Amino acid sequence: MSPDLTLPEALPEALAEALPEAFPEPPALPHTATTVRPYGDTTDDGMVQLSFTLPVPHGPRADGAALQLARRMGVDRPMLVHSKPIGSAFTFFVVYGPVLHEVDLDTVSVIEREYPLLSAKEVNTAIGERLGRKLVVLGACIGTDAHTVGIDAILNIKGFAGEKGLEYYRELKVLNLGAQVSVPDLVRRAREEGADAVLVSQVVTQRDAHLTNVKELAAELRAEFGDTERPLLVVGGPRFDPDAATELGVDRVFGRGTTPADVASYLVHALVGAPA
Amino acid sequence: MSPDLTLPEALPEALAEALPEAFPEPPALPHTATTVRPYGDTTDDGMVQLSFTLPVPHGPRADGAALQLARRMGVDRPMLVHSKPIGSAFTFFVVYGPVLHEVDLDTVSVIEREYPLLSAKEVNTAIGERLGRKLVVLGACIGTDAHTVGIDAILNIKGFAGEKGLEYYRELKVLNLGAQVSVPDLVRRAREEGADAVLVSQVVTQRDAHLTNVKELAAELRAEFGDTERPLLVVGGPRFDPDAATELGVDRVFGRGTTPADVASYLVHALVGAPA
Amino acid sequence: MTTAAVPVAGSRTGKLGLDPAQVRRARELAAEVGRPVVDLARSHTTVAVERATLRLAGLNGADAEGIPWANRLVDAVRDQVGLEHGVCLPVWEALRGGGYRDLTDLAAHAATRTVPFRIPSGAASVRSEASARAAVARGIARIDERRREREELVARWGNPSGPWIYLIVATGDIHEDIRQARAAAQGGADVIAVIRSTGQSLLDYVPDGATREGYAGTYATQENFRLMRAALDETSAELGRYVRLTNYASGLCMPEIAALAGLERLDMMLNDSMYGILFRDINPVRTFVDQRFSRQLHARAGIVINTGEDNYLTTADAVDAAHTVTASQLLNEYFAKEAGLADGQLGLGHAFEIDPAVPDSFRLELAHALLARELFPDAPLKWMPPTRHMTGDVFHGYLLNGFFNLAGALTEQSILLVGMMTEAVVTPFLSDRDLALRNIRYVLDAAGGLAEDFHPAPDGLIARRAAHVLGEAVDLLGDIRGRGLLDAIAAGTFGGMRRPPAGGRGADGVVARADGYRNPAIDLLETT
Amino acid sequence: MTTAAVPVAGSRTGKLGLDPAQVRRARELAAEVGRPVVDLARSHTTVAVERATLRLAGLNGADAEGIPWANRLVDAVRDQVGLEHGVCLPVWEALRGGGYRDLTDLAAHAATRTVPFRIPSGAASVRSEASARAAVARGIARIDERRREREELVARWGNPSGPWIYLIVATGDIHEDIRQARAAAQGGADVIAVIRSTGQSLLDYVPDGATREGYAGTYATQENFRLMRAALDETSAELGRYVRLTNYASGLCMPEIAALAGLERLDMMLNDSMYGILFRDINPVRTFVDQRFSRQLHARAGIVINTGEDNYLTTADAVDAAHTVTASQLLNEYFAKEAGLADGQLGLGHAFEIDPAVPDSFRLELAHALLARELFPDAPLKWMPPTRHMTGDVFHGYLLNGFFNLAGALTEQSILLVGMMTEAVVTPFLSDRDLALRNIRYVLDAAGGLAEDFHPAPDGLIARRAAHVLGEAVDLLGDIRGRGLLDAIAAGTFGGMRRPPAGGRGADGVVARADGYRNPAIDLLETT
Ligand code: B12
Ligand code: B12
Ligand SMILES: Cc1ncc(COP(=O)(O)O)c(C=O)c1O
Ligand SMILES: Cc1ncc(COP(=O)(O)O)c(C=O)c1O
Repeated sequence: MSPDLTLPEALPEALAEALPEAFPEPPALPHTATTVRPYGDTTDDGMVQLSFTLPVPHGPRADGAALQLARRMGVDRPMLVHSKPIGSAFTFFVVYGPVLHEVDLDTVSVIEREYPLLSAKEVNTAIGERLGRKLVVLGACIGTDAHTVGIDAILNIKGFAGEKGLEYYRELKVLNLGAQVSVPDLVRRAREEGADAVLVSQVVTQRDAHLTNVKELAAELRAEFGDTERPLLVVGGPRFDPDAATELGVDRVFGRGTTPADVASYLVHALVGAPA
Repeated sequence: MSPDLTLPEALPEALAEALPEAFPEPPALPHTATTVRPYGDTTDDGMVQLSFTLPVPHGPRADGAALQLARRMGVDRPMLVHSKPIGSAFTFFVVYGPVLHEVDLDTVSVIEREYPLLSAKEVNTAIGERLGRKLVVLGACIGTDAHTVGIDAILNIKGFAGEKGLEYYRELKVLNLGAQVSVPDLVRRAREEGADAVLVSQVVTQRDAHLTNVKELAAELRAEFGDTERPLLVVGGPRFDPDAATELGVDRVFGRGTTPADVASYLVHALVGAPA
Repeated sequence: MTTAAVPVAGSRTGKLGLDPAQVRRARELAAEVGRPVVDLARSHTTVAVERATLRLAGLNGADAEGIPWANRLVDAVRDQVGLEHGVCLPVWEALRGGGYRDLTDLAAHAATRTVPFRIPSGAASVRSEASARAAVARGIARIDERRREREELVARWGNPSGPWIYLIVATGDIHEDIRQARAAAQGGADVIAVIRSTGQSLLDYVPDGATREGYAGTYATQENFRLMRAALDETSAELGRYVRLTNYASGLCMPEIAALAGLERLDMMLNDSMYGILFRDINPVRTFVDQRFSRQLHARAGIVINTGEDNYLTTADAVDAAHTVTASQLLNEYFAKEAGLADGQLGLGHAFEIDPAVPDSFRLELAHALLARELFPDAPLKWMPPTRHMTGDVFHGYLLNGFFNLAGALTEQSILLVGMMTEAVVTPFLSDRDLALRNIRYVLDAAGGLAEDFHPAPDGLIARRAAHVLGEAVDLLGDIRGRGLLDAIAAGTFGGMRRPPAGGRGADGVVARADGYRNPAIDLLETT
Repeated sequence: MTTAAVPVAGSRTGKLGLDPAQVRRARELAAEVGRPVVDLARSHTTVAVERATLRLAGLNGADAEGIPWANRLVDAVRDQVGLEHGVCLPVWEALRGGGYRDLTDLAAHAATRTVPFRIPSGAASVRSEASARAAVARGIARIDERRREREELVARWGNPSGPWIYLIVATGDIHEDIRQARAAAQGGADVIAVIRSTGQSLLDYVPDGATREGYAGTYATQENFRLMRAALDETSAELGRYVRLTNYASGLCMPEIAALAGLERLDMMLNDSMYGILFRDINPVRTFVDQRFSRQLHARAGIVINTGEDNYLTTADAVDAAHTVTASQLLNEYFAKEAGLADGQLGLGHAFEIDPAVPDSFRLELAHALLARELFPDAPLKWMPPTRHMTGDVFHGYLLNGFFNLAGALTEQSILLVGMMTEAVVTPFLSDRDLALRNIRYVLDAAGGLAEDFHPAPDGLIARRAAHVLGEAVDLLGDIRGRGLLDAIAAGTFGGMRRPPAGGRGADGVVARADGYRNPAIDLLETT
């Protein structure tokens, strides 16, 4: 072996770079503390994974189309790692690559709970003391949606994730109308029962059924009660964007993993005011 | 039952719409024949699937950030369907949603084979008749890359996907230098052997090793031979963008699933000219 | 019969060492529980049964508002003379008398309330019944013909070699469904199920014509059946493999849809004795009456039914409620056989729904699946993939579906409904279906004959669990025998849903049969 | 010893009914094939062995150019007096004579070629050897200490309960590696392997200091070892579970890295008798000499080695070449035991690499995996996930990895290297690793004691396949015994790679030992 060692290409520089920094600091944060990019295996590498189908027969043209789409989505140097024909008219793709976009954490709209999480006791006390009567809650799945498990999880005593449902709260009067309730029926019942809040679940989202149904309900409630007199309108379901309340014309949207206490606390906050 | 039937909400209109069209045509193509959008379960619904990690602790803020990123990528109404902490500093997401971008098939750059696919016999005949000597092909994995299976698949007799490799072609003289060949060594051997074509494989892509190595080789070959005298430079590997030849300074880029015949036919096309 | 080709366990049972006396006891109890319900079915009719009878006699189509003529006619008859005697006597009596061109013409007039209906008696009654019988017999002959056609096509193109791979399409648009069904068949699906729009089961009529406007499913209509069957015949020919078609004989129009399925050569039908009661809040008596007639039609048509026990596990816990699945399978078996279905037509349902966080969940699934296999060795069991514990983690979902497929292979299930990784997200994308097919293909091919190497340790977790579940099912059936099935349903025994006998939709469509009730369709189905 | 806690099969074998005479024959042949190679190792030294010895004696660090002092010193000695007598005699002779502050000081002078080296004889030789021995003994004592430390920590924090879950980090930057390793441990990993940069195995020196510039892996340096071990100790304390650390004693610096691993309390090391030859074109003799010394160090340090048979199946077909894996495992076992490793330290490698398109591929995998399990019942086998047949279809890859995990559970493998769904795409993302952990957790928990229900049918596909592979391995070893291992390697027997004995890198670093060769490290390792 020669005294000055034979080194493979490109290594000495790499090492030289590494050497001075005997015990370097952990990697620097992205250039501003509030801007982040996706993390594949290195800070700020921007790596994302993407899959989709194009209605184009399998072949180089389809591959080129997939790469073009990825680039339009902001993926720099997309790697087309999988492309498979589906039948004769479609191709399915998997793409990896670094996305150029950043997320500005400061402008992220966060639906953090804007109210304190209360225990059942606190909820009961607040209603008892400040409302002086039971709060009436009317629940239903509207339209042709028959997925009651979500609304039941919120309303039924049995509850969800170890928490009892709203029926368990002494100061709440809960009426669960169940599945496939039509909008007119629900509005009528809200009137009859003098509901303080209407809680509606929508699970089927195909063709935006959930959005259509909820907007219709919001409009009918307004038409029936006027905007100031109407009951609070709360919608929930796994595929709602929690940010969409205004767009839908409702007061609050709850998404995946909501617990009964989240909802009870919100009702107190919105209808009764903060506890003493 | 009442004579006029009680119909659930929203159905009669839907049905009414459906009725006139007793036997309608298959769905129309997207608005121009050359523009397509991703296909989830309906033409032009634009649905894509996306996953990535953000260096943000799990929680509503992280979820909001993920939705922001999806929107920046052009996903309208992104559905955040999964968000899971990884350690304490990261969150992993799965997002579905319709992407607003379209792909214009007319502007897709397609690296279709721009030359005819020849049989071994045709290749041999073309070289024999028009070059009058063997074509010299030099192959290697450069840099510290030791993944020889890909270049072996192209060069070794054993070949790939049932096709014999270039060694099998009577009129090709193939020299396979194997793994971890340094750029200077390869340039020297190209000179010594009078190579007509240099075939280089790069499989490791982390930190863009493949791009760096190939650009270095292209520059050195030009420096050594001048641009007109230099051997044809062909690179291959599973993660190359076949479209990147110009950017890399090489003559042709081969990607996933290349077969020996693809390469032999290209060599004839580029170095010998089309067969009679 | 064609259904014999569905892979069943036959003699390959006995891994669990079930107690034969216990198995016998379970069946006896199921019969005792079911018998009074059959009596109920035999002593009532429903608007849907009567409409189905008219459809067999050739009454198709709908008026300009989309209301089917069958509804128009039955409603008119009911208004005037009630349905206690069945729709046939008054209808053919009117037809014989009135100079109407045909049934449709009669229905159109009836809709304007200009037809005077009456219940004939004596010779008139005999003649009306004979005409009705002749008309209905043509419909049944047509069903027989479609069945023979299926047998020929299967003989020509052959059956799948392994378990039948069953896939759902659910776009809401029959034409997108067809595109997707074709792609699925090309990708390896053996059975295509067209899911129905969310609202259809509560419609008290069958929509008419081709439809493109369903939510999360496509309306079941005769024309949609026809279009899809034709498309699949084309694809079957292309592939040299008979691709089966399934839909739902369920909801308020169960018997009518069963009739249409027979007429349009559908091959399997979702048809459960209790699903509508539990999950659609349909009146229990209505359901049991409709069910019996629809099953008689399925029996005739050579259609394999699929029962819906899997659904219980979407609302009840799959471990706690495992025995309710077994008990319900035994009941479904009893009702099915009473209606004339053969073992080879009993696609009893069960599912892979144990919370994956439960330790040994996969072994417990194997125990449940093997119990069903060994209790019903000759039935083409239908094995349903995980749904409830699927999440937005589509990668994990893909894995879970792979283990579902493996459990299916190890316990030799007959019909594998293939799970979609997007179960918790959206109705399946085209690509989900293709990936799912690749998943099951890998599992079936890679596992090959692995069932041969799978031998639950005697007295191990699997054998103990299976014996325990069977014991619980026997206890439950014993309890139900005491109180009656309707009462048990009211108490929330199945799927945790409480449904009182008098409640539920469609109750007003139930009619107690009079002594002079006549239904030539039932007669023909029971006697020819 | 701590390694005893690696789960092994112990007495739970015998599912395959292997012929004991055949098994005995296989081991005898392996010994006959290996013996001449051990003789070769005992009669040569290499620059790397000598450098490792100096490192044990405390020679750390590098000069301003990054060239380690160990290299500087060995090269200088070799230039002047050759290495036939080992580096110790001339070095300690010079140290004793020359007024150098310490080894480093001597190395610095030697680098400027100002130190006159000579081979001492007689009493001088005895004295030099004794000083060298004392210095080296301190290094070995340090290794012993680190081993005891590991035993204490494991006793305090405990071992994983099931198989050890083994995960790779490979960012090239030790600090990113640390972030990712911590997240992986928090997610459930029991063993973290830091993959090395593409180029390192061909470096004839060990880089110095913390590094952030590797390609597809991070340089193995003493400082990187220290940083990662410290980080994992912190995480272990946090989790109350001892998280192990692995690296590669492989390539041109195999023995030095083994020494550093012992000194920095690494827990397992990739160390194979032939990997460097086959996959890095390193000279065969160099490899065998380096290997023996590195294994003696591992034995002392209580480190579990992992052999590299899985790699054969990345270039050769996993079915055709299955017996080459078995033969190589038997050879690795022989070499390892000869070097002093206990059964509990033999992490023999094998892999799930059969083309998933092969019918019954999963059953064949089970046959191969069970064969290894039953041939080496007391070894902590290391089961490697699919790589070659992974594609860009990451969904399918995730499923395949699940079946790999299941095969591991069913055949009770000890160390499960967890596959990444992006195997065909990139070195793992943080999220790939987390998903992979979720995959294996599901499989292990859901399958639970399923191995209890897995009984390959006697004379079924699995048993026949295992017997066949063992038979082929015996034949192969018989053939190799005839021609010699070096010749067999030259002929491309393993992984299809042809490597002649005189070829390959690092050949010039091999030196035949003279009669007076002294290496106190080897003496100490063999005698204390
Ligand atoms: C159980 C189930 C059923 C059961 C429903 C039983 C019942 N009584 O609810 C049965 C088997 C009957 C069923 C049938 C159908 N289903 Co379904 N079903 C599911 C399944 C497996 C689980 C849903 C569930 O129970 N989740 C558990 C609950 C607790 O979660 P959740 O609903 O998200 O509720 C939580 C939050 O969202 C929130 N929340 C929900 N609602 C509300 C309301 C308020 C006010 C608040 C504050 C909070 C809140 O709080 C809850 C607790 O955290 C899902 C797939 C899946 N894994 O998600 C499909 C799924 C929902 N079903 C689907 C479909 C299409 C159907 C059918 C329409 C199919 C068909 N055409 O036949 C039928 C018909 C049903 C109908 N008419 O609506 C689709 C919907 C697709 C879409 N996005 O549009 C899904 C996603 C499956 C799929 N991928 O195809 N289904
Ligand atoms: C086999 C293999 C190995 C073998 C290589 C044996 C050998 N002699 O080649 C061994 C086990 C030694 C190995 C080691 C390592 N590997 Co490796 N290995 C693979 C594996 C499993 C398969 C690659 C392969 O053989 N593909 C089959 C061939 C036929 O396909 P191909 O290369 O794409 O070639 C085709 C085309 O691309 C094209 N083509 C390729 N080259 C050329 C050239 C020309 C001129 C033309 C025309 C066409 C052409 O034609 C071929 C036929 O169609 C991949 C994972 C995977 N499944 O892809 C990882 C992979 C390539 N390895 C990887 C890594 C990181 C390593 C290591 C560096 C890990 C480490 N740090 O220890 C080591 C070190 C190797 C080194 N110094 O380079 C990474 C690379 C990550 C990245 N993208 O940067 C991968 C992707 C795995 C991973 N996800 O981590 N590896
Ligand atoms: C037996 C049965 N019928 C019907 C359905 C579907 O519901 P619907 O009747 O609302 O279409 C299911 C759902 O899986 C079922 O199992
Ligand atoms: C035994 C052994 N050594 C080393 C390596 C890694 O290669 P390198 O030595 O290039 O880091 C492997 C790869 O899997 C291996 O199995």
